[in-house]
Amino acid sequence: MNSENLIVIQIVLPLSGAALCFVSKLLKSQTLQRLIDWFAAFLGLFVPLGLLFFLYPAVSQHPIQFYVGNQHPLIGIELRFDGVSWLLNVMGFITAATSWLYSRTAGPHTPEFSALFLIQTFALTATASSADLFNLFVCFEILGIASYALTAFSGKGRAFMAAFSYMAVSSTAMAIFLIGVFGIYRITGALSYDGIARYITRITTEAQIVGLGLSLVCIVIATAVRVAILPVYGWLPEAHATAPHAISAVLSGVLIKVPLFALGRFLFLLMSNVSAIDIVFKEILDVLKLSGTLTALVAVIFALSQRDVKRLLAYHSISQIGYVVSAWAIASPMAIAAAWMHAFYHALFKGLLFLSVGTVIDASGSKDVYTIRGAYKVGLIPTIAFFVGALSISAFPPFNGFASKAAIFYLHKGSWEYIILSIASVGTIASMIKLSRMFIPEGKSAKARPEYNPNILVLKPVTGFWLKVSLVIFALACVMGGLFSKEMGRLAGLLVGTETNPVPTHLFTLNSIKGTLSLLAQGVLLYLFVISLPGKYITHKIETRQPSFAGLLFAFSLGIGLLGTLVLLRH
Amino acid sequence: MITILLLLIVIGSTYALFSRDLLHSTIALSMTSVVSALIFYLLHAPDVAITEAAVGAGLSTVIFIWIIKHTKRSDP
Amino acid sequence: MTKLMGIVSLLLLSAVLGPIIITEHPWSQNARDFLLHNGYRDTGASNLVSAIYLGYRAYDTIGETIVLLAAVTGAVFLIKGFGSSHQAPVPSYKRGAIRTNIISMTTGKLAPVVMLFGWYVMFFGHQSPGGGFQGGVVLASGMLFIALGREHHKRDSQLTKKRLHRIEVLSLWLILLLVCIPLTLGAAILENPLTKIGDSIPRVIYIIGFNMAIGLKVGSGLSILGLLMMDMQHDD
Amino acid sequence: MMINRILLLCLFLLGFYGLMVLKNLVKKVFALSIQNSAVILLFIVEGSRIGDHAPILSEDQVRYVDPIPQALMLTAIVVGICVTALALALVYRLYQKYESLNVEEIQRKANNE
Repeated sequence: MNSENLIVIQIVLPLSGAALCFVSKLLKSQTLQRLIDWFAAFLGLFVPLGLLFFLYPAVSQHPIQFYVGNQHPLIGIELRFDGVSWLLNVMGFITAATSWLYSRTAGPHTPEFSALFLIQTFALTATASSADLFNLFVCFEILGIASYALTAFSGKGRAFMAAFSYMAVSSTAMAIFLIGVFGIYRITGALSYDGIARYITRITTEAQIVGLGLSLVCIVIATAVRVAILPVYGWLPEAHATAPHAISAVLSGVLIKVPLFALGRFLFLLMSNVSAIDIVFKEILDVLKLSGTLTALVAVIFALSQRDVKRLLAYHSISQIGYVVSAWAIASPMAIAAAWMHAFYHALFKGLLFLSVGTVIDASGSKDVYTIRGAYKVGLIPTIAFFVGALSISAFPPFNGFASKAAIFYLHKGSWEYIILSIASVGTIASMIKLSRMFIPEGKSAKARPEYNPNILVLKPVTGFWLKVSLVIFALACVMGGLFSKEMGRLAGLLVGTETNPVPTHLFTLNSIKGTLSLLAQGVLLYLFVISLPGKYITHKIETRQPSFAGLLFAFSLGIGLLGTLVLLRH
Repeated sequence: MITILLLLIVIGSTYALFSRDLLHSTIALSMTSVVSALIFYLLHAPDVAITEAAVGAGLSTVIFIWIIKHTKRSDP
Repeated sequence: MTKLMGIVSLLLLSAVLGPIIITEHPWSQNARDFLLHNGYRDTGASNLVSAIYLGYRAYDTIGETIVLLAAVTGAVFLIKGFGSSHQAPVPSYKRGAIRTNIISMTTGKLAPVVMLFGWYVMFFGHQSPGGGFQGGVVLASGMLFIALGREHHKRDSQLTKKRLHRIEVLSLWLILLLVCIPLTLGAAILENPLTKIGDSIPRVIYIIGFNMAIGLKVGSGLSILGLLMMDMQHDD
Repeated sequence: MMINRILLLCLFLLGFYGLMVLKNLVKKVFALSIQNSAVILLFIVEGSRIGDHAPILSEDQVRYVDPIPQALMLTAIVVGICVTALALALVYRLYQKYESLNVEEIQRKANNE
């Protein structure tokens, strides 16, 4: 069983899990149905994690590049399983497996849910290792269809509207992606990255350069919609806030990152050999770096002004993906390793936050951060889980957020992004303080507060074995990630192909602790400002801004117009 | 020849989008898929012609008429 | 206001998409010439589109079938809803009383012809235009014709949705089996296994097998969706 | 020919404009499927410039059309119809809950829920 078959088996396994779930849908008896669902999830989510450890030795030497079914390179579909895909699969399977465990007690139990969940995982692994343009289009479509259907599973009216606007924006983006594929295939005659890269070195005429440059712009902006950075993130808050909690964890944790690294594989491979359109790549990456940094700041401001708890967390996902994109766009191997580390750690602590806050919401019935009080009554594990997640997202030393954010700040040393990203992390701390208001006991202080409302919600401790197991797994992963961040950094660096460890060596020194404390102080100050009267006026104005459907598409055309004119002005 | 048919498709689509009665726009849309199936046949793409005819004219018309039956037929 | 936004975005889009679509570029021919010479030798299918669709790029077709599976599952689950579809007030005239004899007669007689055409398109996908997916869609419309053709009350006896669900799951497992069979013969996944056995068995059988499995899968999936949409009044 | 490509660009822009400006949800789904068919037409019209025979191998030596865009567009048509089916299922549930097909009305009702 050589490693090529192992890779395709690892992709097909979640698919066979989904097929098993469909078999369980036909059965009558409940116990048999649940048994087969469990076996399907074991086969589709946990076995591939094991396969990954078999694949590690082969991947760490050299990337495995082959054509599915040994077909001819000119026509066949190229798969490239290198270090980055191994890392993406680790992130994808861990987050999916743990969120699926959470859904055994809290989330939807129907076999269709598990089947679509496993199809979504199949799409994640397929996107992580696909190296063919049209295959990337098909994987994005499977990813999209599965997440529209899963978002609508929560049954709420807003979820259907959110799923519809997400579907409209990304199927327009996919149509423009196809036009990009058309532009590239027409000139290069090949669809696999290898063929395109080989042909790009031979283009000379001006018309070909403009045609290829604009097709690249189409492909980049279509992927940017799925990654939800600055101009085109409008669909994400509504979709992640109304989806079931397990799905919000996977959507925020993995689904907005895998397209970014899949686009990275395409762009970085094409940039590796010198060609006439290298300037276009540089421009696109500069614009992405700028938009990633601004996303981190703008999304935190929106997050600070939300009343709905899950929308606050959804805006946080956009700001954290802004960090990842600003690091990824530097395109050096160390930058990719740092971007992956933050993406993986974000998947862990964002999953933790979504699941623990989701438990509190289900127990209390309300989603408003100002009315929920005494959330600690929900139980010891969800409370600890929430605080572990909140501390790691605000980058406190022992937890994993500290290491990965330090890695990203180390990359941006001495540039203007450093300042903007640190302002954004101050905003993160402030919004986490705002979020932890839920855990204040209802005592006198709550009654004195003006917006005290009579029907304080009586919170009962939450039962559910698998709910607690998933929260414990995520919390442990966050703590271990923080403590062993150096080894994780070396692993990521080795797999991406750089000796330098993205995690800076002076991690736990005195001045980094001092830096964190100063950030904390500014965070508290910002929080006090948000609570004060002018702050409340501004946040109310931001929060009640109507998300218009036409606005989403207008932002999309602005994005594509900006990138396109950049390329056109050059030639 | 292809240009005339493409012009027909553009006109059919504009009528489908801006007509008041959704049933008329469904029929206009299935007309455009039949014409595009004809274009595929003329351009020596029989596979795509069968698919476009079966899906465009057959399936999407059925689905659109079902949604009109269960929601409103007139636009504003 | 949105009209203004619409016009501005049209200008932006035409500035970007225009040069890609409108400028004249010579279409690259190396893919076509390669297929001309050894398309038949590799896959055994004389219809080059089927050779690509099920031979060289079969991985895309698997992905496409999964897209259809996810969409049909999601749509059926949404339409059936959480049991709430029955509360929708169904006025009496919608209960199929309007199905006159003409419809029952014509669709009843036409159904076998459509089904026959569907099976033909599915089976001869490798030589004549057609293939798994087109055959499946024609089969699904044939099933709807059968459902329309019978009188209103007798329709549910044969075409219970349970049997269609079973066909759908069976064909999904058939596709997975076809994907993994080459492993047993030492070939890579999705590689034509018959190349390993030598030239005694024509290679095109692997493509015909795929055509059948995908045709059954698409046909049963879309029939379930169509039947659900047709008789919204009473589910099984 | 140039005029064909200009018409295809207009068809795509029509779909985008319709998706953005029209208020009725079902019409937005129309616009989605128009966009999709515009891209499919583009691939096939451009792909069949280099030959004048359908890509089915026969004995006589003739210039065949490029089969690859046709194989790709089979998948794109399937994806288009799947997105349409799922979108209309969502529209059906939205109509059941909010009794309206107007996007702004639905968003207003959803926000003050």
